[in-house]
Amino acid sequence: MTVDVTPQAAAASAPASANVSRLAFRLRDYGILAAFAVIVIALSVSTDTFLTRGNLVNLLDQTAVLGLLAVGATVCIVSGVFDLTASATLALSAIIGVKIVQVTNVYVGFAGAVAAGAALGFVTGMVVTRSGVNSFVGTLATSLVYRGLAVMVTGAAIIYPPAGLAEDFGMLTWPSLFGLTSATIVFVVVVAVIGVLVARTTFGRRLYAVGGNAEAARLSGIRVGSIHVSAFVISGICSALAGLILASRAGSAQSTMATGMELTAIAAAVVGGTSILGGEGAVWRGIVGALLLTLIGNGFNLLGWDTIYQQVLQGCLILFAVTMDRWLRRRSR
Amino acid sequence: MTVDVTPQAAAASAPASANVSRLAFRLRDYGILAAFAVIVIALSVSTDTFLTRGNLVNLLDQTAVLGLLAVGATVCIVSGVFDLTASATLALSAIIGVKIVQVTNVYVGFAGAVAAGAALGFVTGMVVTRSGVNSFVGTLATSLVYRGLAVMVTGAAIIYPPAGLAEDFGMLTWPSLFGLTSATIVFVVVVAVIGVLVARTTFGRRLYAVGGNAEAARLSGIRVGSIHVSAFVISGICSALAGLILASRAGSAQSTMATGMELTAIAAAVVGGTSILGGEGAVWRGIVGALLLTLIGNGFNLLGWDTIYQQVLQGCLILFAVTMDRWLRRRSR
Amino acid sequence: MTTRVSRAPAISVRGIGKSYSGVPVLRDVDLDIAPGEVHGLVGENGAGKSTLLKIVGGAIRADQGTISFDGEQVSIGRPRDAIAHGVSLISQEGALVPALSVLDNVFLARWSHRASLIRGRADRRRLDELKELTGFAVDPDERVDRLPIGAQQQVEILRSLARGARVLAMDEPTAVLSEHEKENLLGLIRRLAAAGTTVILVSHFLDEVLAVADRITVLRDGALVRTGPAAETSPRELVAHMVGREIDVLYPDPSPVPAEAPVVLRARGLRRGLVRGVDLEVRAGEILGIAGLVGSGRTETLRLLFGADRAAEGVVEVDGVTLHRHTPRQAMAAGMALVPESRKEQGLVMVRSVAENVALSSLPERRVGPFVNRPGERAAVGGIATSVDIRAANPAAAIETLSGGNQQKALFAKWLLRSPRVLLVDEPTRGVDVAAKTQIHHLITGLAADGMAVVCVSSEIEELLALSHRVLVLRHGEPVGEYPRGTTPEVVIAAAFGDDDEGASS
Amino acid sequence: SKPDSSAAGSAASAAPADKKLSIGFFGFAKANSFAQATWAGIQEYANANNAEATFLDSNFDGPTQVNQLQDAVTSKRYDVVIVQANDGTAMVNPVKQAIAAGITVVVEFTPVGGKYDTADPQVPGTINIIDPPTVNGDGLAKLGIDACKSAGAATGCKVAYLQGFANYPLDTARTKAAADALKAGGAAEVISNFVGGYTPDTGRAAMQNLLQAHPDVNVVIGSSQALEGATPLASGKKITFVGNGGSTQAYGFVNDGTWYGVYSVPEKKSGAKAAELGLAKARGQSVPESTVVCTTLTSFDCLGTKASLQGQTADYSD
Ligand SMILES: Nc1ncnc2c1ncn2[C@@H]1O[C@H](COP(=O)(O)OP(=O)(O)OP(=O)(O)O)[C@@H](O)[C@H]1O
Ligand SMILES: Nc1ncnc2c1ncn2[C@@H]1O[C@H](COP(=O)(O)OP(=O)(O)OP(=O)(O)O)[C@@H](O)[C@H]1O
Ligand SMILES: [Mg+2]
Ligand SMILES: [Mg+2]
Repeated sequence: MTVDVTPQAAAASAPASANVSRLAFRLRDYGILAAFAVIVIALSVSTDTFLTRGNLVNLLDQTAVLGLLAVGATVCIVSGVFDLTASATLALSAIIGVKIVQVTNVYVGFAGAVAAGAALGFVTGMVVTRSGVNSFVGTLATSLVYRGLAVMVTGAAIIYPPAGLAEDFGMLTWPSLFGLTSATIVFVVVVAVIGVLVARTTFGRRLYAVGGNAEAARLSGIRVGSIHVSAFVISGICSALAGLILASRAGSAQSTMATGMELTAIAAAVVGGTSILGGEGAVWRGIVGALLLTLIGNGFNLLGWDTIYQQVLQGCLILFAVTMDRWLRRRSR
Repeated sequence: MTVDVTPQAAAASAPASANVSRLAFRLRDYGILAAFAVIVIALSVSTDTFLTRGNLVNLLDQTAVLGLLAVGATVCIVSGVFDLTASATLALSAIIGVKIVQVTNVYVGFAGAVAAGAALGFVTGMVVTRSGVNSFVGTLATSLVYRGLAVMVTGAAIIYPPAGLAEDFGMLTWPSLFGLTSATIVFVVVVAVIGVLVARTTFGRRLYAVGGNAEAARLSGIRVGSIHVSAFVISGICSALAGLILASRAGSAQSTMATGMELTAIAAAVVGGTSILGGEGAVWRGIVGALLLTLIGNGFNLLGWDTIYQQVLQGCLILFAVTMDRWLRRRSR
Repeated sequence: MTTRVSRAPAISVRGIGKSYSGVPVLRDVDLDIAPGEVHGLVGENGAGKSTLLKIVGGAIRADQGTISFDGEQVSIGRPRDAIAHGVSLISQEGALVPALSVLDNVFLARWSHRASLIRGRADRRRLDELKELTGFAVDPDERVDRLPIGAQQQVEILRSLARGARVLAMDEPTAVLSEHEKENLLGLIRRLAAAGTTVILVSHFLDEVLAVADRITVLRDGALVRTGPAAETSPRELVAHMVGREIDVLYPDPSPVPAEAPVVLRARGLRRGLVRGVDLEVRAGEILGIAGLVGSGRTETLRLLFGADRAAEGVVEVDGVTLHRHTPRQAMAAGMALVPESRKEQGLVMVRSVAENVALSSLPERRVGPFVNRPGERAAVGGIATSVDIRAANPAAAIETLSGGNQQKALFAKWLLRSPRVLLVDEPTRGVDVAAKTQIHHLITGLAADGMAVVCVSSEIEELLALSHRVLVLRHGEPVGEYPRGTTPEVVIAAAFGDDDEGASS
Repeated sequence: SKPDSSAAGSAASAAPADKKLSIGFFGFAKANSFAQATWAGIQEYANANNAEATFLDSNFDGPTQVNQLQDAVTSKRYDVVIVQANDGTAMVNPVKQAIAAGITVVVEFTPVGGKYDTADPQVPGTINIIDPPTVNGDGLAKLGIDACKSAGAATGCKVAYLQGFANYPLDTARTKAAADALKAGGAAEVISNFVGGYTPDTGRAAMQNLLQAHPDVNVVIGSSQALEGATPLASGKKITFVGNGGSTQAYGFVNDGTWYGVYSVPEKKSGAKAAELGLAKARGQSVPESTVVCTTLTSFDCLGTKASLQGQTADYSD
């Protein structure tokens, strides 16, 4: 592939080769999908339960929580920050949601939880941008604070919605459109909205600019701090929604919810092909990463292999997927 | 030494102001030590147990494992990679060590564990450099494989040295020079060796160059891949030593040892002031970070505060330390 | 021109001062620039030009002083403020977002949109107009980090034009442009100024500044030493003001190559990507210049020689040692050295110190066992730093705190420390001041006189012709001619364009 | 140098009966309702018996708990420590240090040491009041076999055992004990390669996958938290459950017949017993060094069914 800038060359050879190169350019970016497809096909062939409607519904339902967190992680990583508060924010906002349900109703509670997630994301963003500390350690410390607050708010106990509202509180587990669970619907809608936001809007472009070269972005008049804070707010909202799904499934909330899941979310984003260096990546990649990780676990169960081999094979499959992605990209250079 | 050859500048203002700036330049790099000192002083004043010989011996003993991992993490981060296999390598090499003890003796077993750590580090390095995959996800996948192998080797059970060797196997818990535990001595020696390696040797220079700008390093004739592999080997050795300390304390080894500690180690490195972007940082910073994290826990335990506030305060203290570090650096710009 | 002076100045700075760690880099600078004026800003490396420009552009904050636009005092603390006042800055370091396309970079933070949704097609049209205006040809969809450095510079220029700024502050915009593109840009600057845009131009090409500027300011050691109309100034005077004394800025003549000098570097059939079969031979003591347009494959040829990219075909021979599909390490072992064209990406480790960077490529030569011989290193770095005149407050300072030209000198010094057999230099004097440029020229000819073989790529055709014994012209990655010493620039440029399509770039 | 091991374990001098003693409880996590039940038992007993108790929260982290106990020995704050170990093998060393420092150590619920089939002390000098994981596994299997019978599938019964954490030695020991006992007890097929974890969400995912792979399963055994997530997926199917952990929710499911039974450790009683034994030993009395919780503190060996739980209330809720 050549990307000639000389007009003469462009006149001579560009049109044909440019089209070819454009295509290669497009294809090489989808290596991870190819890897994903390989695994899906392998599972479809080797089990007769994988490719059933029921299992696919389950798979999406199982992906919803991790997928939401992966979307939040992707937005943050693209903009050049890590959000290690994700799972703590998840727990604290779910707890706040339940607390609000206790005094009002389920809808207000859910809205309150999302608002709490956004507010916590905002606080995280302010802490990171104002202190000037690297986001990795800044959010790590903040996440300790949030977990601690969750413990304090709940008195280290499990909290429940009032008995009369318990059934409605579980609404995110109910089946909905096309037989998908409500949690899946929430997930899909959020992905679509944030996907468009990141890929198509000026805000999205700013996100990439800030993550790719913060100084260049600043020199172009972009408020780097605000963009980072916005990324944390989006991540906070995703976390809160993930927290509501978990709480709705459990019928309760507690301070230890989803411990450690922020890292699985980052892993999902990166497996999907988003660069941890920032400035590159996409929301759909986070989803593919989350699906891939979920799929591997799901597949194992369906194949009925002994758990003793599971981790080794999981590791190998992830390596396979990311290496395949990498090589497809490199070959077409 | 000044390279300034402009006669005017040199004659007029340079000497005095240069000295001042040299001093400021030096001081601003030690902000994290200042934060550390503040916390130490606060603890010494508010408890009468903190500044006792016994507690300091304990503190170092408690820091040994995290400190070793933090040194490994620092070396990797400086060279521009993450090693998320650290805790899995720890577990697997400790297990291999115990297996060797079972058929030979304690010394051969310990040496075997260290060799295993180095070999695992080498494998990790080869996987990462050959696949071309980002080290974050490459080592994440590799760590699953190592944990899985640890499960397979142990059959998911705890393994022990033979009864006759059990006592000797615990030798790293024995008191040694100056009343410090043997684990502490191992830790101090390793820190000193790796500290010198990184700060004073040509290998260290290459490490920084590769982490700071891999392409410039490559064009300067440095084998970037080998440097990365070496960093992983060093990290593997540190992990194996940390694993031996843990196994020696527990009198056994198992596949779940130190789960998640690779992240605490990275946190320690970063809290100490090593940039996750690579090319900057120092071994001593990793140690200070590990000491700081251990200290905060230790202080709490000694103060006897209600643990419900512990996490919140831990988070705040870490934020305080890194923000102080950051601000001291910025002010003197 | 007299009418301009009577109006309020477009920019007026008063008493601007700036220090880093107590060392002043700008002292009490006063400057007025009239609307529609092209103002040249010159000075030695490290004189403070970029710093002054960055202050006007809001990239950094001054310690003292005030800035007024159109007679109105403003507070500029952030780039946003400057942009709001119609100032657009092209900084010397470059400010591109690597993974974004040319299109997104040109309109960075100014994308056409409807209800926040990006309208790529509108931007594409705007870009086409700008390309027509400038004569630049860049692919709107290519990621900017895949572009050669000259094209990246074009993107930066397009961006600052896209903002329709009232004040254009350009820090060495022409440093990596070819002769032809330079001409285009200077013509454009004249047209913009005639239409009322104020331009501040920093450049080390004094003839270029003299040709386009209305007035010229000279900075020395952070102080303004002279401002005056360009028409009344000669290059000699400018240089005298810049360095504080009269110096000779003539190109040195390379010593003739002895007839019996052996061939040290030989390449046969180098091929990869755009480079479609390059053969060359350089004898000991000879300087071979490579000329061509931006994107003609000059940089790529040097990289293939050095093994920075692996050639698809072809062999390189150094002193009889044959290298095939070699690495930079093997090239270095065979005695080659490459001063790359991009100091930020390929040359320097920005976060490390000056001393570490300079010593990096010759680490094994100064060690005691595994340890770095630090006194030895200090002496070696100190020596070379003096001979190429690196001005750093402290060799332990991070190299990113050096001025652009001093970074370039450090990059050059790094490779000289190895005393190679074959020196490959790509734009060796990019961003270097007149005096230091002469110093580097003397160095190159001196090294050649001592028997080194040199291959030099430079977009500055005068420099290339003056330094080289022979000039090889590349077009579309193929050698199209070789010219002996004494050939005129016109001939070489014509060859670079190809007779058939001269001027087709507009 | 090797320490003189004879010095260790030097018996603590007995505290006078009227001295107020202090207890440190090193529980799994404050945010864990099970540990809260233990804590309630300890606190009640301590308050009634001239002692005060403190909960040290390790938040499920093994190394943190090790440091906490070490620091407690340094600060000499507690006369009695009750250890609910996150990582039984890692706690061996600090427990030895505590014993050497003359502190009375009670090991509660999980063993300190790596043997999972005994309630005997694995560190000399400790008092153990535990529920050995293999005993737990056997009990779950017994309930599982009974559940098969109650479901009318005494022969050809397909039982799924959802593991806790995958490949954790303690879980592995329990899983193996349960799976072996289920096979021995006549289950036609035992599926033990699904990981149910300890939260409703992980249980839900495991159950989804289980139903996909084995739609004909008869009995599902797993942690009560996991089964809470799994149960709604079985509505309308002929599947019954056996939970591990006697929470309020588990009792509810058993009482309304959704679950066949629950393995229910009387955790509050166990906490109180731990405090009782610890204080007694610190005051110079002699106490049994090993107590199996289920046989000692319940009349039904922790095997809770609708019948045996009649009149009982749960100690905690999930
Ligand atoms: N961030 C910084 N920290 C410390 N010193 C700095 C920093 N930035 C610039 N300097 C110093 O300020 C002085 C002026 O630098 P500046 O970049 O303005 O020079 P310049 O005139 O643009 O030179 P050049 O022609 O080489 O680009 C130099 O001595 C440089 O080392
Ligand atoms: N990473 C890349 N991907 C695709 N094409 C590239 C890449 N790097 C360079 N090219 C193309 O190869 C050609 C040769 O570039 P090269 O840098 O050698 O030219 P040059 O004559 O040195 O120009 P310049 O002065 O801009 O560096 C250019 O036309 C460029 O478009
Ligand atoms: Mg400059
Ligand atoms: Mg070039």
